[in-house]
Amino acid sequence: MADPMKIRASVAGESTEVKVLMSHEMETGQRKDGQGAVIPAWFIQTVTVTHGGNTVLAAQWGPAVSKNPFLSFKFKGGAKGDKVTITWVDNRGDKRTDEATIA
Amino acid sequence: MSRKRRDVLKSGGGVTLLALVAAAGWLRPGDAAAQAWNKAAFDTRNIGETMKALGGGDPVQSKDIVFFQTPDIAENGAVVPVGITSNIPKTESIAVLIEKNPNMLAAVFDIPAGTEPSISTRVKMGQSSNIYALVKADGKYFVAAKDVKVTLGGCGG
Amino acid sequence: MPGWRKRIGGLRWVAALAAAVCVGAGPASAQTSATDEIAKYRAALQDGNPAELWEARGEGLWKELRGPRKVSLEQCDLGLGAGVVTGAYARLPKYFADADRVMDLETRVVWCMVKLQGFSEADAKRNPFGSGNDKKSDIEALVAYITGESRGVKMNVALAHPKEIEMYRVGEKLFYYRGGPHDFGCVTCHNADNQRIRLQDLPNLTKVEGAQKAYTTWPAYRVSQGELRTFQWRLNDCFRQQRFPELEFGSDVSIALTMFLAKNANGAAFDGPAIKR
Amino acid sequence: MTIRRIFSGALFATILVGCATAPSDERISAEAGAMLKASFKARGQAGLDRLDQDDTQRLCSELAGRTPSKEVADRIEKQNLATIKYPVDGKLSGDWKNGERIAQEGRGKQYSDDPKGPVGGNCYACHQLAPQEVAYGTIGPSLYRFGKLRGYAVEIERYAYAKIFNSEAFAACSMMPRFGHNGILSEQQIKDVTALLMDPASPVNQ
Repeated sequence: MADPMKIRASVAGESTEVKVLMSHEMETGQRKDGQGAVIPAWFIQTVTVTHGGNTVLAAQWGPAVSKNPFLSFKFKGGAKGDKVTITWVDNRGDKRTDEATIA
Repeated sequence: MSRKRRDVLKSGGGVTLLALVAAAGWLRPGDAAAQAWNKAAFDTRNIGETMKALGGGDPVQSKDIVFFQTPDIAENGAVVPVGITSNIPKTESIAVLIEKNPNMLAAVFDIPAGTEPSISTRVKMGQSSNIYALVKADGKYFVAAKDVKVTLGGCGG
Repeated sequence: MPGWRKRIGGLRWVAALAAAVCVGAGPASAQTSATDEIAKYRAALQDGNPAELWEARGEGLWKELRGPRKVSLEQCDLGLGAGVVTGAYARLPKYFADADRVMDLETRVVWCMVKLQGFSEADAKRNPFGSGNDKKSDIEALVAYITGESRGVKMNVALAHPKEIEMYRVGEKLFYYRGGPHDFGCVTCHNADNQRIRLQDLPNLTKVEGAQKAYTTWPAYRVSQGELRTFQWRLNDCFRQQRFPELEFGSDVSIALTMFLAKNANGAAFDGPAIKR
Repeated sequence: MTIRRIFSGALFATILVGCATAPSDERISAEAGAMLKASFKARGQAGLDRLDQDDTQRLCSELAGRTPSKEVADRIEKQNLATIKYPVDGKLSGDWKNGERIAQEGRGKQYSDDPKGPVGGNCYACHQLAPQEVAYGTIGPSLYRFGKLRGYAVEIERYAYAKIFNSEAFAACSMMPRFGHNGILSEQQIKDVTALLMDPASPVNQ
């Protein structure tokens, strides 16, 4: 199973900033191994960030997003102590959900 | 802003746009179906194909799309920071495209109402190339470009 | 026909954009600003360092009951007493009486895995440098966690025990040792100020400032590899590029050079794990 | 502050406390030599014989970064000058386009490299050459307009060839590899790099 995400969420004024690091190979499917065989593509395809049941960001990614992806954005309406939940799903169907408390 | 994007997509990029968008499955925030991955769009190999797959027509160049934390020179193409802010009202989504990558589309971010139209992430670049920031706002498409040079490493890898 | 028109239109705007971004980017201006631009690139990466993923995994490994004896590493003595992690890295390498040897962090972690958890030495050292998801290195993760617990602590490596002094002096000799088909040694790239290889700045490791800047920013997440790399890795890969044979993990040469550089970095606050090209 | 000063401080402190007699420099050198043998393993094309030093490497290492005395410098330069082999066909320059590729290529001789090649000179790692390449290093001097500034005389061409072949013949304890002497680059490759420096049509001379 994939390693947990590292999520930071902090509120300043009415804006909550979310920064997340995900542990993922993001293999392009274009590289070859030492024997010349193509390493199959393996990458996160969708990312969903929710707060209080509402989606605050939805993303679709291709394999051009860097290994161990980083994402940062801001949304309005978060309060200290609220939970932010992030889910990713990759092209193998692996999935991971983690949450963080807004600081 | 309405959560039902379809209602908003009326005028703008031509008569067929609404149909194309619906067919292409351009992200709809807050909708579970948004989590279907748009294979057609990610498989495209040039900007024309990408636009078609995303359901857009010719985007309009816009000075209201701003790159931040995006370097002119990247020390390594495996990790190129890209930050994009759209100052265009009713921004619905932001896409990152890399002109000279085998598949141009790197990422699409759907921006629901209440989320700032500004994202920061990191992408791979096989070689020096333009990065395009494609913004869909109020059903119309806008674009800005930034040239990023990728340099070689030192002692022979 | 509409489709055809669209494609032409697409090409037209692509060309227009390409022309727009080319203005004012002649070779001369590109050259003078290259270093500044690389500095901006590095600054942009500081925002989120994937090394944190290794730190988190390493903390888990430190506390987990593992090995044939099913115990955690929490009683491991990294030099400041059993179980003390905070600040320990800033005092390494050091002489450990129980092993009668000067040890760096990696060697000490292996020691604890063997003595506390009951791993064989071969098993403990099996995978010092990870590669992707299928070959994650426990040592890299543990080192990320332990070094992270010294962030902000001033480097304070002692030359007290005769073996520590000897290690330092041998390390200095090795720093200047040139060999192989290219006549390379550490000294080739790290003996002068303000030099760079391609566009990468080379710290002058014969000066305090250079040693401090370099040593306090390892381990680091290397974006070129998508891996967290330790100081043992840094030395191993320097020797590869020097065209030497392979430096063995935890070998005395690796510890002597680490001692030389760590001691020279004394006084500077440790700032790792960092993020680097 | 230099490292030498810190160390002498530490040594001084040790003597004051009187807890150890400092080992001699010879003993430390012997220790370093023994440690080297025990700390490396042969891998790929890099055998343990690469740890053995020739006279030049040994003398330069002993200097510990200092400039050699005139006596040592003369000895090193004389020895290395004698190794230079000029092309039998008398042609010193080849194709600058190949020379540019060789100057860009960083691989060769590492245990991770394919012994069948490619092998390059990696000139851009340390030198500025063609102005189009902005990612150049500064360990060596800029070679931009090498021929244009010095003139395209055969003596200069001969110097360029010889310097690439064996840099130690002209600057004792130079950081530059001895590309010909140590068999890193072939005669043709050295000719091609010479052309990169000396051909009036080379981008280096524009």
